[in-house]
Amino acid sequence: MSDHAALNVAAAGFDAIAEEVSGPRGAKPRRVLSRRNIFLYGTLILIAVYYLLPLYVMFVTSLKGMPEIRLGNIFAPPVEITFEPWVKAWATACTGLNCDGLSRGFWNSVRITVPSVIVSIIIASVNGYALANWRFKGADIFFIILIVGAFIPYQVMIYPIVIILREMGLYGSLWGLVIVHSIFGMPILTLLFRNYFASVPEELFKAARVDGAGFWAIYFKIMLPMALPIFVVAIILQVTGIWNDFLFGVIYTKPDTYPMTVQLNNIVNSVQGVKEYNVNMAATILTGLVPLIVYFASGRLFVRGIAAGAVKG
Amino acid sequence: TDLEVTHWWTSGGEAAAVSEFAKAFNATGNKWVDGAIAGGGNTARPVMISRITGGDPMAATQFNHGRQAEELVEAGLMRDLTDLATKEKWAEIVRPKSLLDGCTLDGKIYCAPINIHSWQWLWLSNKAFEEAGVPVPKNWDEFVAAAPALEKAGKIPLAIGGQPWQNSGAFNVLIPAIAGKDVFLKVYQDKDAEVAAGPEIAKVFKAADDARKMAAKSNVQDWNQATNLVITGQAGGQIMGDWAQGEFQVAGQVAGEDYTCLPGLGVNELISTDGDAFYFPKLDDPEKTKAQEVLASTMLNPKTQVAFNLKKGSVPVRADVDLTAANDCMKKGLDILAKGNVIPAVNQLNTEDTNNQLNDLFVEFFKTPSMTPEDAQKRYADIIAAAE
Amino acid sequence: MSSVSVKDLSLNFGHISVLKDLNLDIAEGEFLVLLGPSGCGKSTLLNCIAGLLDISDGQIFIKGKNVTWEEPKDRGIGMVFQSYALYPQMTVKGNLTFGLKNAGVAKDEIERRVARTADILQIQPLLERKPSQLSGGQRQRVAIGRALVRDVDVFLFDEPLSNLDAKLRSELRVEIKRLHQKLANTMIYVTHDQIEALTLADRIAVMKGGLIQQLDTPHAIYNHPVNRFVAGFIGSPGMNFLEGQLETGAGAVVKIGNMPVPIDRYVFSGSSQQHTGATVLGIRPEHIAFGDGAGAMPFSHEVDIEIVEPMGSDTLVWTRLDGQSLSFRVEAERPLQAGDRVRIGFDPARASLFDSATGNRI
Amino acid sequence: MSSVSVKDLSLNFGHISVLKDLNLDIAEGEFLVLLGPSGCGKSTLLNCIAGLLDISDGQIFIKGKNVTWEEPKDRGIGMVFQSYALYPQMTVKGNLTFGLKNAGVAKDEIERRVARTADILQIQPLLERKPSQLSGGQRQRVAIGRALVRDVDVFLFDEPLSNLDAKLRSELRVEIKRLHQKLANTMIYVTHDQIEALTLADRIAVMKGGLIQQLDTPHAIYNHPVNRFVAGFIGSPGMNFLEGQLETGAGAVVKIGNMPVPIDRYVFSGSSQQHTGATVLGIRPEHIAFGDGAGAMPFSHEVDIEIVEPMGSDTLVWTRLDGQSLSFRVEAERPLQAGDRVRIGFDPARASLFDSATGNRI
Amino acid sequence: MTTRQNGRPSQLFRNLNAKIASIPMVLTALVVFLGGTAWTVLYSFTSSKLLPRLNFVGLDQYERLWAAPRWMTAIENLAIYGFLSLIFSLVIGFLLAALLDQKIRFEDTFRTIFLYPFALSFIVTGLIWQWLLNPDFGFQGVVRQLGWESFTFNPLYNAEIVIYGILIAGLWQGTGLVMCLMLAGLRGIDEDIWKAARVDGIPMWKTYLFIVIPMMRPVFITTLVIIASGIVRVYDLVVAQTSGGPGIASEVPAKYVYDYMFAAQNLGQGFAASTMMLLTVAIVIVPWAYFEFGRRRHV
Ligand SMILES: Nc1ncnc2c1ncn2[C@@H]1O[C@H](COP(=O)(O)OP(=O)(O)OP(=O)(O)O)[C@@H](O)[C@H]1O
Ligand SMILES: Nc1ncnc2c1ncn2[C@@H]1O[C@H](COP(=O)(O)OP(=O)(O)OP(=O)(O)O)[C@@H](O)[C@H]1O
Ligand SMILES: [Mg+2]
Ligand SMILES: [Mg+2]
Repeated sequence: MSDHAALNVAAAGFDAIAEEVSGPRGAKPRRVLSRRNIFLYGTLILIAVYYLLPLYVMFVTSLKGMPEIRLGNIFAPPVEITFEPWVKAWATACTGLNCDGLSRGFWNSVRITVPSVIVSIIIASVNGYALANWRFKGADIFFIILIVGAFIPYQVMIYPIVIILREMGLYGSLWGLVIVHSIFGMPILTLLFRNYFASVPEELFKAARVDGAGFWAIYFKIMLPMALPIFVVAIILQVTGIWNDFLFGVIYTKPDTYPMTVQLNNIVNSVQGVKEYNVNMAATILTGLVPLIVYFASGRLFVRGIAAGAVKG
Repeated sequence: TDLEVTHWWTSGGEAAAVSEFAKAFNATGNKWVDGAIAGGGNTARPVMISRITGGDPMAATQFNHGRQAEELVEAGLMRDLTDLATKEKWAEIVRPKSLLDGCTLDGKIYCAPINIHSWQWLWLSNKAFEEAGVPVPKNWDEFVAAAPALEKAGKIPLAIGGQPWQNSGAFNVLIPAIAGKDVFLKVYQDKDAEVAAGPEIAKVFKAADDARKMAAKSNVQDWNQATNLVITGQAGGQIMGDWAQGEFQVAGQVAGEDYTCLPGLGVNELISTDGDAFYFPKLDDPEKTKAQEVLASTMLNPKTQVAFNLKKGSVPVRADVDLTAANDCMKKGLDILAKGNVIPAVNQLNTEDTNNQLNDLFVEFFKTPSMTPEDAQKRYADIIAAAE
Repeated sequence: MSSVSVKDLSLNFGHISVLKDLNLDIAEGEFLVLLGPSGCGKSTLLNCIAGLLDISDGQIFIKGKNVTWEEPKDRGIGMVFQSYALYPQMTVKGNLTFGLKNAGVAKDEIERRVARTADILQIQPLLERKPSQLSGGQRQRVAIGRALVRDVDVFLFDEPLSNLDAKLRSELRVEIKRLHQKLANTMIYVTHDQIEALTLADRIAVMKGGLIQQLDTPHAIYNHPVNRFVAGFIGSPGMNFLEGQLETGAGAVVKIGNMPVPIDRYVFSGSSQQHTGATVLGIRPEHIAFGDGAGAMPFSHEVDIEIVEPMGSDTLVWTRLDGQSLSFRVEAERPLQAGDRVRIGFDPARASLFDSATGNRI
Repeated sequence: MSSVSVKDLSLNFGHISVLKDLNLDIAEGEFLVLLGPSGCGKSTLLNCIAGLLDISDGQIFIKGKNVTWEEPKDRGIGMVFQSYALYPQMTVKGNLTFGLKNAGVAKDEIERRVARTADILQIQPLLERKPSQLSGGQRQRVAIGRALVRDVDVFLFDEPLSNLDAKLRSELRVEIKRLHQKLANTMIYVTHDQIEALTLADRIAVMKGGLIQQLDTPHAIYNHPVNRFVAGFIGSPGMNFLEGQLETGAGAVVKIGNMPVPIDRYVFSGSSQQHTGATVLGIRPEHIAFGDGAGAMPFSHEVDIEIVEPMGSDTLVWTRLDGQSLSFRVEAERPLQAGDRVRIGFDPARASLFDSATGNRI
Repeated sequence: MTTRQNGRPSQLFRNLNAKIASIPMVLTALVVFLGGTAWTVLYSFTSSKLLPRLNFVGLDQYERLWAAPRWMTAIENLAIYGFLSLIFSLVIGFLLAALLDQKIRFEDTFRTIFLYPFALSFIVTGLIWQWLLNPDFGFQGVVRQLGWESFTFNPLYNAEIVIYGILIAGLWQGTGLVMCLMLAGLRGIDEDIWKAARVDGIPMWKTYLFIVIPMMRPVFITTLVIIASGIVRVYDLVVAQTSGGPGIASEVPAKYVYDYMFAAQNLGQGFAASTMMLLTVAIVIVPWAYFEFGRRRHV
């Protein structure tokens, strides 16, 4: 070290020594109960309570007997826990002559949801990929129509779709329903995938083309393996969306194949005397369980995927 | 053979009645696949229509007969039951004749009427009046007069569910009761807007105004929840069709003892002949087509008719059955029917479109205290004027 | 036969014309650098040659074959991208073999080529790694390997070094040069770094606004830029430009302020008679003499030093001449300080003169 | 009194210790450059000084005041960020005044300061534009303006030029230097570009792995690097390193292969006697003589030219000595070609010797 | 143009695979969305009842539509609900995101709590809130049980405020997603901007308000599209919670469409109503979509 520098250090050292005794040192102290923290966590906890309250009430109610519900407070925990409403909701609640609760609908829902999710995501991801990377002439027009289509109330489309499916001879089959779900999932999913693939460096795509990969090879070998986050988002959105669907489920299926939501509707709306709130709540929770589990299990991936795909307009 | 039958009968009494059909049909060696859709006709009908037009029809489906299924029949989607009807002589056994007329288009029969329903009933809770310390009313006016006492006792004088059809239904019951059969026919059959705007109907609106005041506190949606209020004595009465009787029955109540029924609101003892009917969409499968016939004839079978209608609270469509098991109220109805004091059903006179407009109007009227009867009447007359 | 040849190439994006009637011939084994500022169309031109962009007009020949409408894979090219563009989910080996597998090359042939490529680039130990496990320089090497393994005649490089830090950049630059000497393939190399261009190129095409401004050897471009843009773009520290008046006649001079710079030894590109009036004199910092040698120069003057920039190996000194900023280079050891007054001079024969209005060399 | 003083500063991110017991004193008006490879903790140190990161241990003084726990705005600093970090939806003027308005500075005072700042940086014509309407260089100037307008004593720059192209970078470098001469504020400047460091700094702190390796003037760092890391990091083209054996005794030599390089004129930092064995000899390319002068050097040898890299102003030539790569610089005009055999030589007094094991200077 | 004859292949077959792969999208866009819409518009000029029939009646259906008090109520409700739900979702969603962005502990937990309602369908949401807002068992009942007899919070049975009751449920369900989008947006903001603002001494709220929010424009737009498309289609929630009641106080356009198409068996009227909805959407969306997706190209 040169002398010049050494001198500087020495001189500065003297100044500092005096201050060192009194002045603050090290990390700025952070009180756990600072005003900021109290405000921050207080607010968060309050809001969290608000968001959790309905779930709590549903759960508590589903464990009570009807007399307790009629007399008691909806927020009070059950005095006497009974699982009967759950059993009834799952296995014995009646709609018309069918008294097997939601149980049958569960597997129907699975049978509907799985192929619908798969097909709709495949279609949308290929669309998004074609739009983002292969921009052929006029592609954007179709995309705009698709986006505007996201605003069309489903009900309006029931008739045209009935006609289209009838003409295709698919009405009433599982594949008809899969197509319907693919159609209505297409706008948002395509938007997600398109944005995501547009954010993949274009050079990668070019490199693959120079390497002689065609449309499908690039899709399967290059794009798909990189699109995991956005696939997670798409799967979550579709699983919940399709699982929760009532309208198409009821119109495009038969009693044997009614999804859970239709049976939920039947249980909740088949009022026999008084409303059995406890059974309704149990049925509601049971129906919502799959999407809820999906969310609780993959919330973190969802946020990451959203960040990757949705935000870039 | 399995036949899928769709309907929207999911309340306690209704479900019990349907099971009679199913039992009878299953006894023929076929199988009834129940396709109940809860939430009432408005939820179920789009499903039925979509499936029929979509080319994946069920084997049989409930419709209110009348004009609801007309276009489906015209489009050739429904099965012609004329052969069966001739063979089983429906024309002779079904009464009143208007029921079969509702199923007939161009001389062909397309549906099987299964019951006679009438709307014009006031159901009263004896317990409620007892607790309020007033005698059980004998007619509408007494009922209105008793309302303050009921209210004082902490009861809802009149229970009406929030669904639109219940509100317009109550009004349509008030018309023949307050203004008489002629006015009713002028308005709904002849679509006479002048009468609709006239003083007779104004009186009906006055009564409806009373009704909505009495019903101000009823916070339920479904008709059977409203009925339940009467059954439990929380409400004084309810204007509802005879199907309400099924609920009283399921609750183990006895007519005359626990509850009182006043046909025609105790003023004009008239009843309408609404009814339910089953339609049979055309199917490709010949097995099923054959089974459809079995189902139709099962439904009209005398034994099934009795069993079904007793549970449903309605009147059988055939006169040649034994109804000794019928209760007090049903007997009253049968009496009136025998006397011929019948009026056509509103459903048969109006298109669903008009009915729906009436629903909109009356649900608004009943739930909007600030809407004057005069305003409502003006809109009422407009709807009648525009109706086909 | 030229290896790559571009005829009257035009390319528009919508209404924006990015390349305009461009012509370019590249000889077999030549190392051509496309140099120019950002947005001038270098990448676009490269992409046209590679077949990654559909051209609007013109033709492209590779090895004499018209490939204007061929697919990229059928053009016999290999390409290396700025961001490496390695397939992130494949191993290095997967990256190298992806194209070969697509082309249906036999298995043992693939192995052979991978081995040879890995050997040339010394990436054998990396073959099983994923790109994310590689350093920047290693990634770049793999990217080159991916082009190499395809066994093609023409290599296209799109700013392959610009994502690397200075140290690595200069190392890899040497490696690319070695590679070219070894393979003797045709290489087209895009950069906006003039040092890369000068060190690597056999010829440089300087581009601006979709046009080739000058296509020549590095030496010619450095010493005889055809216009002020090329002159300013090439060379770091940059050429000094002094505004002045050209006065021809007996003893032609450029007057910088009121200082006459005699230019009788300057070689005009056309005839000097054609030019008079506003002229820019360009002189590179290293062509300005200082101290003892300065007085001997045809032009010399005393100036005040404003800023001294030691750059390690040598020092750049900033001063003013007639109020116009001027820099010159001295050895690192000279003890100079801001405020010193020194004499500088230069030989106008080494300068370039440009027309003030058009910027063209005169 | 020192302007900025950092005492025993430590900073951990969780369990990762990024800065370790760091000490630094910066004099009033000094231009200090923090130089080091990516990830060495330069930005972290700067952020600690600015108060943007909570330190784990130690103290920070600015103008003698202990500011360890102060908010950034109260430290009397201005900061310029690599990505400019301009507020994109505000005009340039808005960007300049937003902080002042918040601090409640009077209106006419704001106007005065904006006018002065705009004047210094020559951005008056840009005041009403949005950042998106500015070029990179203009944005950078505005970013500097935002720090300037705060009227502070200490400026912190975090790689302010690294997003710009080479041309602009060298221009703005000069501007920053001018600015410092004009304002005479204390400036702390982070970069990983050694040219910037050498040209701008009064003193350079070379960092690596959260530690300051050497803190000294550019000249000292360039010519007397304390270890091999510093030696290699500074200088472009980089220093040549030749592995050899130090043999002391009568006429100390470093044996490169079997070539003895006499180092009797080399000034050891400690005593030469302490060292024998594996040693690295570092010599900068510009300190290698070539041709006529080479023979006169204490060490000289004949070598084959491998690669010639013309860089415009001069040319870099690559060769090998004892199989080890070696580069040297010659003037641009020398007509050299790969394959030529030439004699080179150097004066070991200008070389640096490092211990092979520790890398430290001996 | 000699080169044109030089074997430029037909444009139709370039990128053929891409075009083939896009067939589902093209069919959906053209046949379902465009075709379905055109079909709907066409039949809105007819007097179709249960089945679509081409007996044209001109603008009759529209005249009737705009004379219908229920339609007007529905429009008004949608306007109130749409406006408030847009504002509140954005504000609440952003505030939640901003809170979560403060480097807090348990961020994952809080985020999951705010997001989970989004997993539930509107039907379920409607049912829960119907129950919570039930005057006898719900909030009102509970508060009254605690002794405050005159407490009234009865939105679902009060025609004046019923739409706010629906809004509460809608916000509960939807803000989580908005929060997620906003959080992603916030995380995308250059860290240096925050530092610059801190050095400038700008308080946190001002930084958010004047610097960060304007920078998040694209996120807000994406969010807006998602919320808005949900609002226009709101149906299930209303049906589950109030069935449009009390009276017709909580009717919405989508329900009007549905009821007229299926319950009233007046397809023409339903189609006219949906055409009006589409028209409104198109006026707002098409120019935006064109601007946002049509012109900009990613390089
Ligand atoms: N897809 C595109 N659509 C419209 N304009 C484009 C597109 N791609 C490039 N351009 C424009 O074409 C011009 C040339 O772009 P190009 O990428 O070739 O520049 P470049 O010389 O490679 O620049 P850089 O050094 O920054 O890579 C630019 O002005 C750019 O804006
Ligand atoms: N928030 C953080 N959490 C954990 N580690 C961090 C964080 N910020 C920086 N680091 C680590 O601290 C080290 C120093 O980072 P710093 O940003 O100071 O490097 P730098 O010298 O500025 O590098 P560059 O030249 O790339 O900007 C790096 O290893 C980095 O990974
Ligand atoms: Mg480029
Ligand atoms: Mg940094």
